[in-house]
This record gives sequence, structure tokens and C-alpha cells, in this order.
Amino acid sequence: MAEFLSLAQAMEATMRDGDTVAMEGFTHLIPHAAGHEVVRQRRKGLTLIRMTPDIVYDQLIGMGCAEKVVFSWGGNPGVGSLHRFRDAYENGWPNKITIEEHSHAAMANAYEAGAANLPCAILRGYIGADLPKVNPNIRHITCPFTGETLAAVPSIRPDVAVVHAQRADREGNVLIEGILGVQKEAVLAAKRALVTIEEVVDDFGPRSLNAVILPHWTVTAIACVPGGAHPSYAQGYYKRDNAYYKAWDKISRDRDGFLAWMQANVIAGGPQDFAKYARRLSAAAE
Amino acid sequence: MAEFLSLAQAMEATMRDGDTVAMEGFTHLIPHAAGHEVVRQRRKGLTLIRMTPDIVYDQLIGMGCAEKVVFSWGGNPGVGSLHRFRDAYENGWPNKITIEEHSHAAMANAYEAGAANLPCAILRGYIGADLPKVNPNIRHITCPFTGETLAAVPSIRPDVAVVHAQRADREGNVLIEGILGVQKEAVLAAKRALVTIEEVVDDFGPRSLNAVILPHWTVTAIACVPGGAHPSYAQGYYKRDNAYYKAWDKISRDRDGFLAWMQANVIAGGPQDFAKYARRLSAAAE
Amino acid sequence: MSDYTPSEMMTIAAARALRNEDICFVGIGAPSAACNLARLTHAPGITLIYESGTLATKPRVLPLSIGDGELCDTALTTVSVPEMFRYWLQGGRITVGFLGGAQIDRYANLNTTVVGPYDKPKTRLPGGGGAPEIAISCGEIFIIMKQAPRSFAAKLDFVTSLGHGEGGDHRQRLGVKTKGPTRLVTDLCIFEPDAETKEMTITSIHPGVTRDVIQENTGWPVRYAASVAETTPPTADELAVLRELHARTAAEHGKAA
Amino acid sequence: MSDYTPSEMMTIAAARALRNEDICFVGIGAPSAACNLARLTHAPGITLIYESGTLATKPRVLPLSIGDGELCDTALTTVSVPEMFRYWLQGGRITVGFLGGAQIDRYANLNTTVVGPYDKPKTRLPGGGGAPEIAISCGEIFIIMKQAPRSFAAKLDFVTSLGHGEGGDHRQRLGVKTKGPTRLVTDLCIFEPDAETKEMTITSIHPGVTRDVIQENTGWPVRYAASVAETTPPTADELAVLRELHARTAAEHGKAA
Repeated sequence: MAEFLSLAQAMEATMRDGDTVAMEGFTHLIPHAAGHEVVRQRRKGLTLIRMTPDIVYDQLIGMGCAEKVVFSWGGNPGVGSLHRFRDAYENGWPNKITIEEHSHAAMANAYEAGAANLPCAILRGYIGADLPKVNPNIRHITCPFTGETLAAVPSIRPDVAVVHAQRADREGNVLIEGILGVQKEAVLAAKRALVTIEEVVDDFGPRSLNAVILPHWTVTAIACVPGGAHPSYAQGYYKRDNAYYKAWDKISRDRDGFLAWMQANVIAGGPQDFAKYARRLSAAAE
Repeated sequence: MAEFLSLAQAMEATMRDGDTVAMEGFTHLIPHAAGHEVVRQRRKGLTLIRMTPDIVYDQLIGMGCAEKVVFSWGGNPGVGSLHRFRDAYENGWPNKITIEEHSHAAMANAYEAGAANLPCAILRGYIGADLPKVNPNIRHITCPFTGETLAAVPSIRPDVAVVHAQRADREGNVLIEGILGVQKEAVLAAKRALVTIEEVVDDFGPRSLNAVILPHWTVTAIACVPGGAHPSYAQGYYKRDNAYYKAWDKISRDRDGFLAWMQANVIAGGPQDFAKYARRLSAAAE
Repeated sequence: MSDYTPSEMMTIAAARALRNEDICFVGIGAPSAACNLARLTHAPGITLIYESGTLATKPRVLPLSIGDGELCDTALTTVSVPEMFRYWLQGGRITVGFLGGAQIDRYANLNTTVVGPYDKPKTRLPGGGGAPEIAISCGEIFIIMKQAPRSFAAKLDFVTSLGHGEGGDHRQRLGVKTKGPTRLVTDLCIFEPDAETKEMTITSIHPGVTRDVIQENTGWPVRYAASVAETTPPTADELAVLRELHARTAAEHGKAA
Repeated sequence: MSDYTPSEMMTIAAARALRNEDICFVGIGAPSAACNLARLTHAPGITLIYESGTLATKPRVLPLSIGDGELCDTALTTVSVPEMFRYWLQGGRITVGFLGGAQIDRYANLNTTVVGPYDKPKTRLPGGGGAPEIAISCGEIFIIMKQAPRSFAAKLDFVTSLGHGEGGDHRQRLGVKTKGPTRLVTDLCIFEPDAETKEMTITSIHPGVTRDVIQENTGWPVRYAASVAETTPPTADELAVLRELHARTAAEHGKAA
């Protein structure tokens, strides 16, 4: 049953050191404010799962929160590498991390299977590709009807899912619209779910009969953090901050520069900072 | 690429004798007008697939169109038995039919797997139940990660899916809303798809960003048949004709009475009849 | 309040077992009446889900079918049927599933498939529908059925959905982690599974019902719990709300559900 | 029309291969420019799908990311990412998938994973993303990549996605029924697979490009088809539409994509 909490309280209530964590978002609705809270609360030893780890995971990795990353495409979209991810993986700074690498199709299916409470997902995948040679979590089953060999991957069952959404009503039901990614699946696959939102509304009012809504009893904690997806975006609220993604390349190249930036912008900051980032981009969103 | 045709032409273009056919609808949006067209065109030897075969399949079976029914719950909802289905299965009138019986979960998963172009679906199902003893299409696989035994069923891949929907735009994209059932999956799992609709609109106008829409290139033929779901209903257009469902029990009990009714109401009728049935119920739908 | 029918007593006794926090998978007929009665009385926060995909629906009147427009109109949202069975039922999100059946045995296994041999049935019933997976995926199962000697059968012709199997730890041995049938409410009494044997055992008898009548309507020698209560009769409020619900339903549909 | 860049020639040559009836799975960057150019010129009916779930999208400007709001705003509808990969990609609904990569070999296998050993990479690349299943599930694959000796490699360090494998009938032997890479468009020329060996073979050379330059930028001894055409240079219309698209994109994003 969803509880409305401050972001700090919501994080304390849902995420522990050593947890397997899925902070999802597919370009849209990436939970950046929640990521910063993880840094401020100095969580350690996390296994970070995400199809498309980008800046928010680069920040967590660089700050030493992670010990493993499960992913299918890791980069700063349209810009280049994730320097902190690479530095940790290749050089062990600030700590060594391991990786488990899949394809998008496999991870999307693995989240779907997690939401469906299955132990594994099956797909027609990875044929002729090298990933099964390096990832022991890609196995195969035989269709008992046709004899076809299909790829199988373990379902994703995170300890915590963290997602950002547009709105919650007073009961704590959460509405998501636009590019949905795998957020609904991540929440339903997880033991606990933290949702940050743009705003609380009395009720959702007139809407599609088939609106994408997470009922309040699927969510552990909700924190209202306007702008909480920045530099990602929230459809109907504000646009993607492309300049930030480009700037990150420079900020993150250098360990000291990275640490200084994190100190100034994350450790010394708070969720209230996100509203002003988003405000700058909201006029353009109309 | 969807073609707009008369119902008769659309049926000629999509369904052949001996086809495997899924005419789906979960209480809502059952394609009754299309079922009547199958009777008028005297299709034979069909394998009829549906989670919840009800009146429309009772009519097809009684008129000798079917040789097999694949289903998970067969009855006249809230009323009782399907007398024509039972007479065919138990007494071979007008011809012997065979059955393949599943659970709802298995069929829903089998449609889903068909839409996903997989040869089979896996589910945690049928445990402790007798259906696997009588249905050789319920088999098992072992999860390659946990060792858990899971049920497997073949995916459903019909030759033709027939569904009813609210609206199409001029390009032939089809919008469905309300109780969705397995119609989207049935269309995507099928080789050919016939969609009857309540109305054609210039475009769908403002709508949910995540509206349930079948793109025109997933549909073979569209026939505009207002009221075409009657005695089922179309959300936003007209209500379910509960009296018809109750009346069917009496009409269908007796072979001669059934044949006389079909002659008068189906053979001698046409898709244009459905608009007036629906009109009677549409005031109440507001 | 003595003027009520056995059917009303059954619905009200079933409704009382539901909790405000329950996420309930509702079947048509008596389960639907019981669940909505609970929602309109002591459990206003209960979440009702119908297999047609309607999540958290609050129908003003009882639906006649599992997919009435009323269920969709008053739902939080409506999902596809594959999603309903995958994410919500198999997903383990349902606390209570409500089942009925044509036949039940002493371990609350249910038959809604055939009377007689499967291939040459004496009576062909509608089939399992959602029941086989409702029976294993919901946290627990409540069953609501009128008692009669043929429907409360010593042996089922066909097991459509698992109850406690052959009793004892049979569910666990099959790898099933949910509780199974924890309550069977009839028009005569309430059964609950014995802690050890899992045989459905009478824990409460509805007012005015005798043990002889119960035995006459049960196809096996019934067992009673060590202490057997008398079911609290319907309160004036329970009866009023249930009757208003039926009256609204009749006015809407032209005939009581 | 002689005043155009090799990159413009590449995009335009790729766009021309797309048909009005195609259902196209579009990647960011050059594929996105080519697909939208096709839509704005000879293939107005083409259906563009991005893996973020946007079906039949018609962006006014090129997206910077695979999930820009513009893609969703102008789409017929947007589905979840699991649905995109299950029903639409694996579902066999896509006629053409557009890929690029860091490295390609003569059989159009692609590497976007690592340079050097997987466990101790010289360069760690972003990874496969959608490519492993795009490569096997789409009806055919178009590849768009600038040529350079290191990226057109004699041997890949890692096969991220299957092209024609080891050539010949290797795809069929792996049970794959789709065509695989049928066209590789570079800034210098166009390759198509040899009918027998499936080695990517040059069928058209862009105007002004010499065979020496092509070989200098290819890590294996290139082969030419029996008849090699000269690529038709960009038309005035193609160039104008492409440049307007980039100008609109620059105005929207502050910088050309």
C-alpha cells in the first residue's frame, strides 16, 4: 500500500545496502532525483539492473554504490561512453564492478517474466551472436511441441524498483503515459517499489479506459519530486535537457572533476533542486 | 494493408473451408455479425478457437460449420449450457465435433505467445488439475535456471482472426477500448485478420498516447457493421442485450426451432440488420 | 433479524470473511454479490478484480457477465486478458480468489468440467475457465456453493481445480506455495480445512440449520471442528445493503441477478 | 548537383532503398535520417518504428535519442518496450531493420560490444541493445556505416549480431528464416551479398570515389559484383529535403543531429 513520503524517507524505506535495484526509464522518465538520493544515503554493494544504463548509473557507479551492473546497452545516448562505468569496469575505480550483459529483447522479456512471476523468459534470440559464450545466464530450452531451440534468461526480480511517473492520485495509484519503457514490469517484478512523481492530483479525472496505471497496492512509497526525471523528461511537463547529456561527457571524464561536481550538485543538493531544472525546460514542452 | 470491404467481401477475402479461426471477444465486442456471415457463406470444417465460446459459436456449430472447438469455458454466460455445442459433441448433430480444452490462463498465454511468434507459451498452471491427463497439448518444460517444472501449451496461430472494434480511421488503423480481451493478440497471432467496426472516422483525434490501436498493416479486411457485436456490446455505442442471451436458451434447445430461427434471422438476414438491434440498446448506453 | 433466505445468509457469511486490504479475484454470481457486499459494508477499501481485465472496479449494480460495461466504466483501469492472467493472477498480486463449482469434494477440489467420463460425459459442464490457475495462484481461496448431496460429492469425476488434493501436505508436495481453500461458505454452514488433514471441517452452522440437514446434503460423512459456532445471523444493515444492491441490479437489468 | 558531402550521399543512398510499404525498425543517427528522408520523399506511406515503443511515428525533426517526446507525440500509438520486442519485432511484423555498428566484417556480422577480449577489453563499446534480435527477426537488414580500415575489419573481436555468419547458407543452418543484411550503404559505395557466398560485394560506387579509396578503407580484399553501377548522385530534391530536415532539427535542438 503506497505511502506518501519525502524522497529521503522513501529511499530509507525501500533500499538497503546490497540490494538488487532496477532504476528504469527508457530515455523518458528516468528517476534521476532518486538516483541522487541513493548517492546521498551512500548505499553500497548494489546490483544495478537497467536496459539502458546512462548518466544516473554512471553517477552511482562513480560514487561507489555499485558492485554489479546488468544491462543491454550502456552509453550516454548520442554522446558517447559512460566514463565512470568504464573506469570502474576497466580500472576498478572507485571499486571493481562486474557486468552481466544481455540484449534488449532478453531484458525486456526478463522484466516481463518477472512481472508474471515466472522463473525465466523464453525468446527467439541471440542466434549466431557471441553473448551466450560469455554470459552463463543465457541458456536454452527446447519447445516440447516443435522441437525448436529457444533462448532462455532468468526473469528479473529486483529487491527494489525505482521509477518516475507523471501523477499519483490521493490513494497512491500511479499513472504513466507516453514512452512506457519497462517501468510497469519493473515495479510488478520487484519486491518493493519507490515511485517519484511530478504531482499529486485529487483524482485522475477523465482518461482512457485502458490508461497505464499502477494500483496503490503495487507501490511501496511515493515521493512527489517535481522535475525528478531531469535531465531526462516527463511527457506533458518538461523536455529532455540535451545540453546536460552533452556536458556530462566532460564532467565525467576526470575522477576529480566528477567528484567535485557530485559534491556540489548532489551531496550538497536535494530533491528540491529538480523543480528549477525542469522549470527551465517546461515552457518549451508546451 | 487493411482493405475496406462489405462484410460479405471481407469474409470471402479472409476465411476458407477448413481454416483455423479465432472469433474473439471477452463478453465485450463479440463479432456476431461476422459469425452470421460465416453461416450465410456456408463455411465448413472450421476449427473454432475461443476462450469463451458462447452464442456465436453455438450458431456456427449448429449450422455445421465446425469440426473442432478449442476453448477454456463454453457456456451461455449467466444462463446455462450451449445446447448446439453439446448436441454436436454428445450426439454428433449436425456433425461430430472434437474438442481441445484448456484453462483461461493457458489460452490467454497461448494467444500472447502467438502474437509474439513463439511456438509455445509457458505458465505456472494446471498443477493438480486433470486437464493435462486428457489434453496431449498440455506438456511441460523445466526452467533451466531453477529446475521448476512449468506447463507449456502450443501457441495459437489461427489462419484467420475475426474481431469487432469501435472505430477505424481512413487509413484502416483500428482502435479498441474498454474490455480488450485477447483481440489484439488474436489479430497479431493470425495469418489474416477481419475486423468489423462500429464506424469509420477521418482520424482518431485526441487520444491517450498509449491507446490500443491495431495499425492498418496488421489487418487484412475491415467491414463497417454498426451494431455488429449485438447481442454483445460495444463500449460507448450500445449495451449488452441480456434478454437475447436468455432467449437463446429456448431457441437453441430444439433442433428444428434452432434451424427455423437461423433461417429467419441469419440466412434471410444481412449485416444491415445489426444497426437496428443496436439502436434499441444505444439510448441506455449513454 | 430473522427474515432472510439461506442464500442471503450464504452471501453475507462469505462477505464477512473479506478484509479491507484484500485484493480479490471475483467470479460472477454469488462471489460477485459477496465481494460487493463487503465493499459496501465493512471493507470499503477492498480491491475487486474481474478476469475480464477490470482492475479495482466499483460497480453500482451487480454485473450479469464477467465483462459488463459497468465493470469497465467504474474500474481504475482495464488491462488485456493476457496481462490479467500473467501479471495479476500468476504475478501473485491477488490475496483472495473466489470460486464456485458444480461439484466439490471433502478436500475442496472442484469440478466444473464433466459429470461422467471425460470422453463420454453424462453432463458436459462449461469447463474450468480461470479456475485451475486461480486455485493455485491466489493467496487463499474462498468457495461459495449451495449444498446438495450430488454437488458435495464423495469422489469427483474430474478435478478441474486443485483444492487440498488428497489432503495433508499435498499442495506443498505439488510445489504450490499458496494456502488453497481456507473457507467454504454454503447455505447451511461454514467449512474450514483441518490444520493437519486439510479435510473441510464445519466450524460454524447457520442459525436454524441442523446437523442432520447438513449430512443429508453432503456426499461424505461430514466432520465438525472441536468447537462449532453458530453463524451470526445477518444484521439489519447487511441485509439492507444486500437487498438494495439486488434491487438496483434488478432495476438496471430488468431482473434480479 | 555536385555539392554534397559523402555523408549526405550515404544517407540518400540508404533512403532510396526503402519502399513505401516498408515497416521499418529505426535506429538513432544515420538510420533515422535515412528513414525520415524516405518518408519525406518517395515513401510517404512508410511506417517507422523506434524501439522505445513508438509505432508509426512521423517526427517533424530528427530525434536525438531513441525515446524523444517528439517520437511519441507524432506516433499512431506507443506501446511498452516488452510489447515492442515481443509482438512487433519477434512477432515478425518488421520488414526492414536498420543497423550500424563499430565494426563489420565481410559477411556483415556486426560488433558493438568490445574491441579486444571480452573480459579485458581494449575498448568497451555500449553493447548490443536491440541488435542481436533485430538482426534475426526483421525481414531484411540494411546497414549504414562510414568506411574505415579499422571498422571494416577482417575479423571481428566479438559478434554482437548475426549477419551472414560464415557465409553461404549459415543463417539457414542456424534456423534463421529471414534474409539478413541485403544492403550495406557507406559513404563510398553500396555492398550487397553475393547470391552464393553471401560475402558483401560492391554493386555501386558513389560518384567520384575510386576503387583504391574503397580498398584503403576496408580491412579485407574487397570484391566487386559482375556489374558495378555508379550511384546516382543526390537529386536537388533529395538534398533539399535532407538539408531542411537537418535545419529543422538544428533549430529545435540547438545543434544538428
